[in-house]
Amino acid sequence: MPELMQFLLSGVTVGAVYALVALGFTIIYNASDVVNFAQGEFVMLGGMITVFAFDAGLQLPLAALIAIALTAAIGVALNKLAIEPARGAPVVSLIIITIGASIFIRGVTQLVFDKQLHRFPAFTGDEPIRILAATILPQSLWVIAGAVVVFVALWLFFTRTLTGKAVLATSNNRLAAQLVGINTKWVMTLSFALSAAIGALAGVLVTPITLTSYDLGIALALKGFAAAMLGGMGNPKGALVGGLLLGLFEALTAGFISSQYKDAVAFIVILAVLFAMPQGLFGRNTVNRV
Amino acid sequence: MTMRLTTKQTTLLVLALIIAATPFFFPSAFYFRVGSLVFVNGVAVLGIVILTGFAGQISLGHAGFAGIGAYASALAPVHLGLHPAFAALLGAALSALIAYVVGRPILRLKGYYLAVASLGFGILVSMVLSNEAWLTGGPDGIAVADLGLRQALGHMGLKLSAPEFWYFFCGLCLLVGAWLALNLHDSPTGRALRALHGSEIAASTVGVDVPRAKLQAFVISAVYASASGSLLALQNKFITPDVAGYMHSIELVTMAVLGGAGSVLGAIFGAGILTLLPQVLTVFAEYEQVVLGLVMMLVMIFLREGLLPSLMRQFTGRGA
Amino acid sequence: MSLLSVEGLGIAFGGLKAVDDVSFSVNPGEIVSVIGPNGAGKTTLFNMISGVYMPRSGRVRLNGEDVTGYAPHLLARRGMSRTFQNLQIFQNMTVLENAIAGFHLREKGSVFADLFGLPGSRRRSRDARTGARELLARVGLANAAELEAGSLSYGALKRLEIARALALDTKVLLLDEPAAGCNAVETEEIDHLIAEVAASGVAILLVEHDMKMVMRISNHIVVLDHGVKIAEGEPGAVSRDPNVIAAYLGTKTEEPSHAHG
Amino acid sequence: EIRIGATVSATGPASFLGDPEAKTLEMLVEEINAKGGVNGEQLKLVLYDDGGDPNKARTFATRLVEDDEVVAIIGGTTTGTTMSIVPVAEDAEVPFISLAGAIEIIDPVKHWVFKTPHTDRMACQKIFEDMKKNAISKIGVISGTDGFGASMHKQCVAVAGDYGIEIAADETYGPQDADMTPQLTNIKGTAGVQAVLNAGFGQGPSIVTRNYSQLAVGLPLYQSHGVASDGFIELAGAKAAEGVRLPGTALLVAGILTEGDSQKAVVTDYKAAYEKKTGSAVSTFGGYAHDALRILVDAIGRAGSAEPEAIRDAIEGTSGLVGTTGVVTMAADNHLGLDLSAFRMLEIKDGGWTIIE
Amino acid sequence: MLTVEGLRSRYGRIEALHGIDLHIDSGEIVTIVGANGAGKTTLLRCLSGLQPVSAGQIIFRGEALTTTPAFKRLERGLAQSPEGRQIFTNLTVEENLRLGAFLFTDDRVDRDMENAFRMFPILKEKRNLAAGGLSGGQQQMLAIARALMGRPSCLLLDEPSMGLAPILVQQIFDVVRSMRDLKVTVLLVEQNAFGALSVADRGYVMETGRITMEGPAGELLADPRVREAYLGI
Ligand SMILES: Nc1ncnc2c1ncn2[C@@H]1O[C@H](COP(=O)(O)OP(=O)(O)OP(=O)(O)O)[C@@H](O)[C@H]1O
Ligand SMILES: Nc1ncnc2c1ncn2[C@@H]1O[C@H](COP(=O)(O)OP(=O)(O)OP(=O)(O)O)[C@@H](O)[C@H]1O
Ligand SMILES: [Mg+2]
Ligand SMILES: [Mg+2]
Repeated sequence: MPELMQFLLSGVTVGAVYALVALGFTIIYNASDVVNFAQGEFVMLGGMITVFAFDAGLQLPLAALIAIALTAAIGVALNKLAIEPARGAPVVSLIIITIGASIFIRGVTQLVFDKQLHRFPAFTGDEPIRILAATILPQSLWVIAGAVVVFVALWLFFTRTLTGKAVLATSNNRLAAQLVGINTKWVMTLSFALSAAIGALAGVLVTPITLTSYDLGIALALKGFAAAMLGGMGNPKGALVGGLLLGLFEALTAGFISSQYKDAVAFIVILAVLFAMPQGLFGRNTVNRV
Repeated sequence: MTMRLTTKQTTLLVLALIIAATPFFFPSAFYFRVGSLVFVNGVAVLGIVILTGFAGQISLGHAGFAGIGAYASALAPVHLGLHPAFAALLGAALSALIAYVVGRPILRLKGYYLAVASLGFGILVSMVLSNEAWLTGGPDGIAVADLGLRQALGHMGLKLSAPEFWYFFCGLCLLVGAWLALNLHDSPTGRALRALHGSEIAASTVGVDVPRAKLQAFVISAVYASASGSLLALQNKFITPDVAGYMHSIELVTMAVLGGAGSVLGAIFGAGILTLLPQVLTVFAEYEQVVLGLVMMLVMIFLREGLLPSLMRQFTGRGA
Repeated sequence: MSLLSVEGLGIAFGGLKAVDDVSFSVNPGEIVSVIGPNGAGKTTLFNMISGVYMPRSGRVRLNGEDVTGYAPHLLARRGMSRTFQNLQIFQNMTVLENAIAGFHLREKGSVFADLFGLPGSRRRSRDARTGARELLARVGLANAAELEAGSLSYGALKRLEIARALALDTKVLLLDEPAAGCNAVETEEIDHLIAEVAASGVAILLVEHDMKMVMRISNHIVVLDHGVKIAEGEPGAVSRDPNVIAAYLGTKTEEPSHAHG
Repeated sequence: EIRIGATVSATGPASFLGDPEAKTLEMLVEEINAKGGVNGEQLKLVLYDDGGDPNKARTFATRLVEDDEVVAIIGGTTTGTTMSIVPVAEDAEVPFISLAGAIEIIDPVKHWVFKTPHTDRMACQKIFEDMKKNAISKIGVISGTDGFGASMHKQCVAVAGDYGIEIAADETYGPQDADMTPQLTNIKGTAGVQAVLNAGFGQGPSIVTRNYSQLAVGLPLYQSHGVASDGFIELAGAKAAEGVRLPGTALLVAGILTEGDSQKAVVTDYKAAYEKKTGSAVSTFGGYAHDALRILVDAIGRAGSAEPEAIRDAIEGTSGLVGTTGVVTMAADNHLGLDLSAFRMLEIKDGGWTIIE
Repeated sequence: MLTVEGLRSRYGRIEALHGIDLHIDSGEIVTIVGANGAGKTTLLRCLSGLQPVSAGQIIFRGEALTTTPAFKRLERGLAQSPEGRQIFTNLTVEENLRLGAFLFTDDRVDRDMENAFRMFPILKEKRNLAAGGLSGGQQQMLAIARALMGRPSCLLLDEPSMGLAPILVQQIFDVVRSMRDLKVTVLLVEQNAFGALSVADRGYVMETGRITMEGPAGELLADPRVREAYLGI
């Protein structure tokens, strides 16, 4: 069935986009238990800054690098100016802060840049690649590769490095983390820088496919959030698998059932999964003895 | 008699005074319109106070119930021949029923997992509202019948313009809603909700049926949201699926948290601020989003319990 | 017939048998202590009895009724309450409200009565409030009633938990290390409180590492080690049991000997 | 001073439409005032951004009539916002010129309500005419689920029969979707489909176009007037967009209009002024705002008064007014005043627009 | 080694410490006894930097520590086993211990960990399990072991014997005693006043935010007021 193959390729393409966004959530979440609703804006910034740097005549790789660095800096600023001062606030307050931040970033972007749609050329052309009677754009392969690389890097970071453990310790028990000598402020700074950089990288990779504009962040953040929860928040494996699954559900539903209700079906599947596994597919099962 | 009772009475008194007195400063009907929107949002936000402030459960899909209330008010008069007022009641009943059915499975989830599940529910509702155009008119919306109460009052000699009528009517609804929420706060049920917010396991060992209590909070808050949606639809005489949208859900939660999710007056205050802000910010429309984002961040950073409770604490040394 | 009886209770986490085939019973007015080394399975046993964990094997009977695996609130309705080793305080409420919450079963009514503030609902709230104040006085927290619960010291929270558990119309009370974090004098106060409650006909199951206290107030002692019951009997007999001394008590050099009994 | 009110969706999901509208209104009012205003009076534009929220739009409309005391309202970027402004305008008896597409806005005619864009139905008719000309009778439709796409979809389904066209495949996509290949694969796989029509605006149509070329569907692809801007070719990529047809306005092809074209002067002027002022390309939507203001100013001029009632009557009497969308002639039973001839069938060739009539 | 002068600290508007003066010499074992709510935990939190100080000074090895952030104090040699254990419940036992030595990457980390396992064999058994699953007493052992992993020169213990079986209580006091040989200074807060005063060199008695008595441990142990109020004799 060539259709099925095409649906799968589409699902993987979209899924990889979601996975990249979801992976961006993991670090900040792991450091602070906060789902950063401004993550979508990092993706948007990655795309927008690259577009404008590229249009200003820079080489694409250089433009992308600048975008990632700038976005990371913005992430750090967000932490220093908004998250760090609110330390100890309840999680809902932190959610509102990140939503506020996302509105703010959107507002500034629209002033600094514009409200138009933009894109820059795909890295390796637009000639579709044929796989078993179906096709995929080369840029999709870049996105998929990006998701896999980020996943592996994060997985190694959290399982193999002491810094990764320090990040986990910080969210698990901030007081105790300080007692063992972890500079929790620095951990937070690092986490925001990394998360923002991953977001920006996602933006750079996906813009040739999805296009970008100042208000692209909300939709991506929502889907990325859903994907991350499906997989289990905080686990890079969950983000990758959750993203890919979500993309596949959508594509298969659009292909076989109804394109109108593809998002609905995707959400129903998420609800069903959470019903059976309240922590998502790979979520950590927190043990809290009483 | 006790401290608590006075808190409740003061809250209601303050609210009633605000509703009754501010119109004296209104230079035009536009202000009545904005005021009534504050109250409409306030009603929905009270639901969030009960669900999030009392019981500690996050919902990012509550606008879905507002959508159900709004569309019930729009559709039932046309298809079932109901009077709009009964249509709104039907909407509330329907919302309660749906909340009851949906709440059971999703309230087993905690924190962000609950957030994403409720988000999914909200999206589902708004998707149905915009996809089933044959019934709902699709994304472009649908007209809503007139409530008729204003005319009825007119016949009885109380002549109000539409904005005036809606201002006072919504104000009254808000007062009733606030009264109920305040009653709940210090009642056994309210304490059970706040207890499970603190520790589910301890709540259940003192005999609180935790799933049931959560469900009660969810259903009650759904009815509030539904009522708010109905009021909006009836007042605007026109409704679009935006009422059920994700942004509206977020807005409701933001209003509650900004004002102080645990406090009835605080949350209404939050609804007021967020409803008025866009009207104030029109002077620098370009910067509206920037300012809105900044306000949200600054309030949460410097007044982390929400505007009102934090300010009260500043003045009196204790929370509201 | 005993009020609470536990028959062959067992549970495992991963490969570990945390509790294995434990049986005993508690009568009204009796204080039964469960002792044993850290990790012996005492808290786990409590968690199974009180419906927090589902036992893998065995039965829990309350007043003859099989209540194995019942949710905690169902057990509460049947007169069981407990305190926690890892404190479970309603941090978002005042001390008084924490205690009132203990009266939930007695004060609860229909949601509608509560929403509309009907007289019945108000009266029940008032009664609970009065009862709660009395209880706080009993555990020595009368002055802290209006404070936020989060601001109490550890020992005070411990006592607040006891007050909350007593608020239920308790028939069986499970206390998990009630005296942890209290000094000798405070411990003695808790002793008296427990003895008093038992004297009123409540069956008490106690986990405690303070041997002075255990020896002083227990009618019967059950000793666990590695999830298995290794000894059982009168305080005097148990404390002389060489197995118990080896596994749990050690040679006592730190305790002032004259403080015994 | 004559106060004119406007509420458009300069931000939010419809900012793609509302942003050029807002900029156009500001630019033109400035221009008109610089030239001495209307009837010797300066215009004052009170402009609000409703963010695409119908509820907000209604509040702003109330504010315009109650607080700002404007003599007329322009706006309602989307049908949803328009429909919630309508009752306010009707109640307050203030003329209202909408910038949204749906036919319901002016059909049935409402005393105080006008609009400038062609209706969605007209876009469908124009496209179907062209299909008929090319002997196409069985098509696949893919539309966005937003207001624009859904509304146009509805109209196209309604009039397809008139042109003997059968819609054999019917798919949708969300406004922010990243890949439409499953839907297009299904359309491609539907037996007998001779052409595909995409109703939508924003990034959707660009992605559809790119996916369409990726899948090598090989059938004619029709887009709607929702994508009519130069940006579309750039976003979709000139190669993928090659051969795409759509009903557009004169504005889009200002440069290649014949010298005799009645709209040439108007569109060329507007295009030049807009692009100079904002640095971005004109779009059909800015044109709608342009026409609305022109109609209003023309009416105030003819009425010789800034009384709402007089303005309304004058708007209804608009005749032969050359706008960017077409030549407008209103009547008591026609509050739009455009016909199909205002649309031009365009095709993208070699990365640029050509007129194919 | 550690000197505290006029230390005050508050929770919001309520002051919990009203000017504490105390000093500990190098290698000394000092204990603080006091009733529930006396402010012992608050004092230790001030020392380890978890709690802001509103007035007064903390001087550690000749340097002012008062405003040093908490995470830098371990670098200076100050480790705490806090009240409520505060272990990393989502991490494994081994990860908890490894993080205790967060500042170090040398080989000694492994040796220290082996020592910890020798001290508390149960931790070795559970090394790969999430620490949140441990029993109360096991968590307490982990908290103490983790503090030791930080190679402190001064160890702050907040009720280390709480929740431990008698046999382990003895062991904990043995550990405290052994600190003397390792030249580690210990500040011990205990409800088991008898045990604490038996191992300590000196002791302080705290009541509602003030030091009310101090002296050599033996003297305090013999003091009738102490015996009545804290030993229950
Ligand atoms: N949820 C769980 N997950 C994993 N292991 C568990 C869990 N609950 C208990 N255990 C294990 O079961 C054993 C018994 O634990 P329990 O808490 O019952 O001991 P305890 O007798 O109460 O000890 P303590 O005196 O230290 O409180 C321990 O080894 C513990 O690690
Ligand atoms: N987070 C807090 N907010 C407000 N007050 C607090 C807080 N924590 C402690 N207190 C108050 O500070 C005082 C000292 O408490 P602290 O915990 O230091 O006592 P403690 O001596 O350690 O008691 P315990 O032996 O019970 O642990 C007490 O009155 C307590 O109520
Ligand atoms: Mg235990
Ligand atoms: Mg303490």
